[in-house]
Amino acid sequence: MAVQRVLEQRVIGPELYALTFSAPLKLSEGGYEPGQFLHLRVTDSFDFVLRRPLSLCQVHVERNALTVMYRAQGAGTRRLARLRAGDAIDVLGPLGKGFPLHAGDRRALLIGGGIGVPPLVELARHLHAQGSEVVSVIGFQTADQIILREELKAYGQVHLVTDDGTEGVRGRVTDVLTPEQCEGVTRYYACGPTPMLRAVQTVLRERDIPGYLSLEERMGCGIGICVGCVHKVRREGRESYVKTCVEGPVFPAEEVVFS
Amino acid sequence: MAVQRVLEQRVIGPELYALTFSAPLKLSEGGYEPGQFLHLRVTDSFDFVLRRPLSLCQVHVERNALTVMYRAQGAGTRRLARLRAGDAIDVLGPLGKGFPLHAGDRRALLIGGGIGVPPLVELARHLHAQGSEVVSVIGFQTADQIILREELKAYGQVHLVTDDGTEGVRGRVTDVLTPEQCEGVTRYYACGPTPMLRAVQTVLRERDIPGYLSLEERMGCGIGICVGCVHKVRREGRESYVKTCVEGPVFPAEEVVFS
Amino acid sequence: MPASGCFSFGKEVAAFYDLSVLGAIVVKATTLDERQGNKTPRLAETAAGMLNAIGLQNPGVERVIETELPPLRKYGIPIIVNVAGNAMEDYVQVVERLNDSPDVSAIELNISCPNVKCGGIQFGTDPEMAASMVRAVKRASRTPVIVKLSPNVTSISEMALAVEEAGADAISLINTLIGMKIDIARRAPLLANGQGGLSGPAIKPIAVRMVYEVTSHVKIPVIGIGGITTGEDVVEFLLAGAQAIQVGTANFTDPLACKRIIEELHAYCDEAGVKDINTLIGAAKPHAKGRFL
Amino acid sequence: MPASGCFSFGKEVAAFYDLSVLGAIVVKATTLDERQGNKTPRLAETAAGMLNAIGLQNPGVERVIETELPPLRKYGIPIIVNVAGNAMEDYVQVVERLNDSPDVSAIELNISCPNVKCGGIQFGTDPEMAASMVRAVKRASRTPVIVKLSPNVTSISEMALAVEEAGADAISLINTLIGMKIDIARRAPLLANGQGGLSGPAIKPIAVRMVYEVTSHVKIPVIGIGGITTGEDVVEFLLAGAQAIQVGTANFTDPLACKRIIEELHAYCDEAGVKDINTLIGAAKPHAKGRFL
Ligand SMILES: Cc1cc2nc3c(=O)[nH]c(=O)nc-3n(C[C@H](O)[C@H](O)[C@H](O)COP(=O)(O)OP(=O)(O)OC[C@H]3O[C@@H](n4cnc5c(N)ncnc54)[C@H](O)[C@@H]3O)c2cc1C
Ligand SMILES: Cc1cc2nc3c(=O)[nH]c(=O)nc-3n(C[C@H](O)[C@H](O)[C@H](O)COP(=O)(O)OP(=O)(O)OC[C@H]3O[C@@H](n4cnc5c(N)ncnc54)[C@H](O)[C@@H]3O)c2cc1C
Ligand SMILES: Cc1cc2nc3c(=O)[nH]c(=O)nc-3n(C[C@H](O)[C@H](O)[C@H](O)COP(=O)(O)O)c2cc1C
Ligand SMILES: Cc1cc2nc3c(=O)[nH]c(=O)nc-3n(C[C@H](O)[C@H](O)[C@H](O)COP(=O)(O)O)c2cc1C
Ligand code: FES
Ligand code: FES
Repeated sequence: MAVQRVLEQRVIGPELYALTFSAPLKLSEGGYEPGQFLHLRVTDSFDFVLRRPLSLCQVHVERNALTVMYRAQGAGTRRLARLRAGDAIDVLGPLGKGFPLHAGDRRALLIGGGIGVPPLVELARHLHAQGSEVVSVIGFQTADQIILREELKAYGQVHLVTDDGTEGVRGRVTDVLTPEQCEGVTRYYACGPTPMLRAVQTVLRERDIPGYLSLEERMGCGIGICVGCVHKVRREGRESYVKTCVEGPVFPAEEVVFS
Repeated sequence: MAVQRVLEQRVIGPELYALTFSAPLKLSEGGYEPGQFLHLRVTDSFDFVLRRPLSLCQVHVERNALTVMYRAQGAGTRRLARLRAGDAIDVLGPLGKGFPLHAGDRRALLIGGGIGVPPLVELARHLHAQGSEVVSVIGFQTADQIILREELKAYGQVHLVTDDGTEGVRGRVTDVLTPEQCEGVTRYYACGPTPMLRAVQTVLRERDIPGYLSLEERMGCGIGICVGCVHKVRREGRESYVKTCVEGPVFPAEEVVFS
Repeated sequence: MPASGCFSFGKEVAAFYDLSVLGAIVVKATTLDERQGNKTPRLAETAAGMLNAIGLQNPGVERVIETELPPLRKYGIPIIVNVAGNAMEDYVQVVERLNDSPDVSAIELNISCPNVKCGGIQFGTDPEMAASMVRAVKRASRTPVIVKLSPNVTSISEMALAVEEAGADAISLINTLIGMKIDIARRAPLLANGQGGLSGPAIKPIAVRMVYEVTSHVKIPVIGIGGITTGEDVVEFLLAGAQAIQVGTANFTDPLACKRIIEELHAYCDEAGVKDINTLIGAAKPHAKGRFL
Repeated sequence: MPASGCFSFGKEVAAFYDLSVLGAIVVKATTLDERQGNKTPRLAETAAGMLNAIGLQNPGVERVIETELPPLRKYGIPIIVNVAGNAMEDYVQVVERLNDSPDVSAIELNISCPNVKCGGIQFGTDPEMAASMVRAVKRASRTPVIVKLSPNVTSISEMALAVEEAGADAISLINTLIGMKIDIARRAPLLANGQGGLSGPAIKPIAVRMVYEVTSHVKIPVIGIGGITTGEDVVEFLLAGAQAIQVGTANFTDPLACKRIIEELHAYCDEAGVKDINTLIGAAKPHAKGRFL
């Protein structure tokens, strides 16, 4: 953890931003996983007593910098959107457990919804590097919300879905997860709004494909001390609340209980 | 009242700043008095629910701009010190009653202590303009705190006092207010810390010179609705608390009751 | 959209905008005789809030009726007079005097001011004393009586039920919480009075909770107060069950606050497709029945 | 310089700094059996504060003793276990179990948690019930008993006097204030639990006032808690009469908070020429006598 420098803030869509800052750790030495998150202090004001969790989206080893992409939806992210190159930003992380890689995977299916797409980019890069085929299914409300399509295309096929059909297939990401499409998929990775995750879990359980879900819970500390960010999981037949900030945000799909 | 632009922020001493911003009113049309104050919102954050009152120090009619000078002593003024040219600043005012001018005054004595000196500059300019002789007595803790000496010299004689004698006379401003020095003074105007005002009031009452004191009370609204900023005055033999933000901050010295 | 006791007697704010946009005006606490109030400092800033210990400085009911209220007539909005005192008779006498004023639309009984030494606050923390006060004032008053409760109690519902039972026409929630700030340089409480009343955004969650709780127990209307700064804050109080709101501290930060908040509220309703603002009242309750004023 | 119940069981923060710099560690509320806690969302941000409704999620006293406490030994600092429950017997049983642990230096009796449905809070708002609880726990406990009081009461002094009289060794002040935030998009309380506990800088003035008030009435030591974020905040609580302090919410904003606050406190003392920090305790009182622990 340390105070970092903002290197760039870019508008990437309506209320959508890409923020790049110096990394809190030496990236050349690794130490991060795709799917982990950064816990950003919005300002040093008491207006924001809680940090904001944002997924690690891109890693720039040569510049020792990280990029997060986010939607300015509430007061904190709107304030983050005011940051400019040269400003200071207090960054904690990368934190939590990211997406585990399985060396033998032939074909990995990446499923992202809206602002859940960012963590998939770094994951796709890693999967591609280990020789897995990468297929991405990404869904957005409408065409102008589309982000990271080209970045994901660099690592494999991309299926685009929009709620209103303004671009790509009209509908939900699960509409694309047909048996044919899932043919040969050895594992899936999903990140997006809870209703999407729930639907994906159901559909791909039917197809008998193992996978991982990245959950989004309101976080306090981000390091496991406030017990605010829990989600229900089932392990060895027993349901319990576990902290998504330290045991997640990524969980094996079969563990995750949606109530 | 309106959101103004910062034109310049200058360091003028240790923790001392001069902040210049566009004026909330058309200065060419007048509408301000020396000794009035501006009520500045520090930021739009809830960290500073209360505005900060700072005296009008310099008026730049040609640029339609105002300058205040202040010491960054607490959280709010320290935050103000971070403002840079181009930043927005919410300014209310000029507010309150300033120093009344008396056309016939031959010789006016201006007495300022520390960060109480700023309002005297604009006053000196007005007095000078109406043909009154201006003599200033300004006191500071130590030499590096001295501000506005040259500015006041432009309008008349300046007596400098420092607590520690590092420059000018060693001692308090009242040490300079000898009968000889006060010879021919028709009126005095004082602004500074409360102990100074009290001492000045006592000494110059003895010398039978009428004058005005600019009081410093903690302010809430600055416009007369919170009743937080009161000071005790005696009028027609009756003591009562009056609002310094609307009836002051400048009061006739003989009215002011220090308890 | 009523404004609150942080408005003095209105004339200062009238320099900033036309007060007729307001739903009502609640003037500063009025006592029988003139009050000088507490020594200074009377104000302190805190995180997202402020402390005040004004001590009910006011010119006394006589002068309020004669000189402060009449200029407010021209705005054509209800005038609510906040009434304070020490003993029960003080309150009753003030209320009786106010009966003679044609300008008074309602009384707001301030039994919750934490800044006066003798009296006041006891009535605000003891349900039985509060009830007997309300009964006495109700008997005396020509106009409706709104009772302003103190949040410095173990059970706000108990207080609310007591004053409802005693005949209160409405309840205002909340007055300030008792707080203190210490000046570490002087090693003494910053306020001359020692403690003071905490207001501002910091207390909003407490106020919302109390409004939600009280409106689940009483049938009379509740006026929400505490830290309201934006139109969305108003929506939050309405959803919690308030039928009207008052704005205090925000007027100090921004003299235009009430006007701006009303505009923001209208903008919110337009955007969210709320045609009748009354449909928001209590809508955050599990079984929102949509009560109307 | 004790840290507070917002530290879980310490191991997470130990990744950030060596816990031996702390004056003590207060672990998260422990109940007899494992608790799952409330549904999510459990947290909400408010102006200069936050609301929480964790609902005492913890692995139960057995597992706390076996697996959570022993790793803390190596820091050589006192371990204070925060104890919660529903009925009085729950508390007593937990305390009895803790007697067997060599790691426990003191018990902090949490009779003030606003986030558990049945029980807990009654003990925190009724002086007589609080006193009987303290007596029962004192009889059962091998180690000193600190009683943590709720600020959601009409008279905090009355509560403090009741628990002192009943044998409490110290008092912690304050737990959270009950608050609520409404999600205006969903038109429902934001927290799954409805209401939650308000903490953070917003409540500091209330906490300072209660510490000042209680330390003027009781003789046992008082531990100050509420919104402490900087070394100067600690000084404020000490001047108000606290003999020690705990840091809660600030640990969430900044995992290094406790360490930084201790450093800031030392820096303050150096700068202000304070040789013995005990001379600060209660020094803001009119007749500061300089009481010492
Ligand atoms: C592990 C993780 C990774 C995330 N990655 C991204 C990302 O890469 N890009 C992105 O745009 N968003 C991401 N989010 C969601 C993002 O954290 C929220 O949008 C953001 O915190 C909202 O803050 P705000 O100031 O805009 O909203 P406010 O309403 O002001 O926030 C108030 C509080 O609620 C919390 N909160 C509000 N909405 C959410 C939400 N949807 N999820 C979690 N907490 C919330 C805030 O963190 C804050 O504590 C992620 C969330 C988690 C848990
Ligand atoms: C009419 C008037 C004119 C002033 N003109 C000047 C000026 O030209 N230059 C200058 O440097 N200072 C001036 N002051 C004092 C200045 O207002 C305070 O130094 C400033 O408000 C302190 O704010 P802070 O954020 O540094 O301190 P904080 O301690 O953070 O302030 C907390 C609260 O206390 C108030 N406060 C603290 N100290 C003072 C004080 N000494 N006087 C009044 N309120 C205080 C603040 O306004 C704020 O409400 C003037 C004060 C008044 C009343
Ligand atoms: C400076 C000041 C003066 C107040 N005077 C009164 C008063 O005279 N009568 C009263 O009932 N409440 C008074 N209050 C309380 C407010 O009306 C209101 O209940 C409280 O401040 C909470 O609202 P807010 O957070 O919007 O300020 C006063 C509050 C402040 C800050
Ligand atoms: C997330 C969270 C969990 C808490 N859990 C406990 C607890 O288990 N036991 C307890 O006595 N107090 C608990 N508290 C209260 C704190 O210990 C503390 O009294 C309160 O938060 C005020 O301090 P602060 O403003 O520094 O946070 C909790 C507070 C928070 C915010
Ligand atoms: S965010 Fe605090 S425990 Fe996970
Ligand atoms: S500052 Fe509010 S009345 Fe003067």
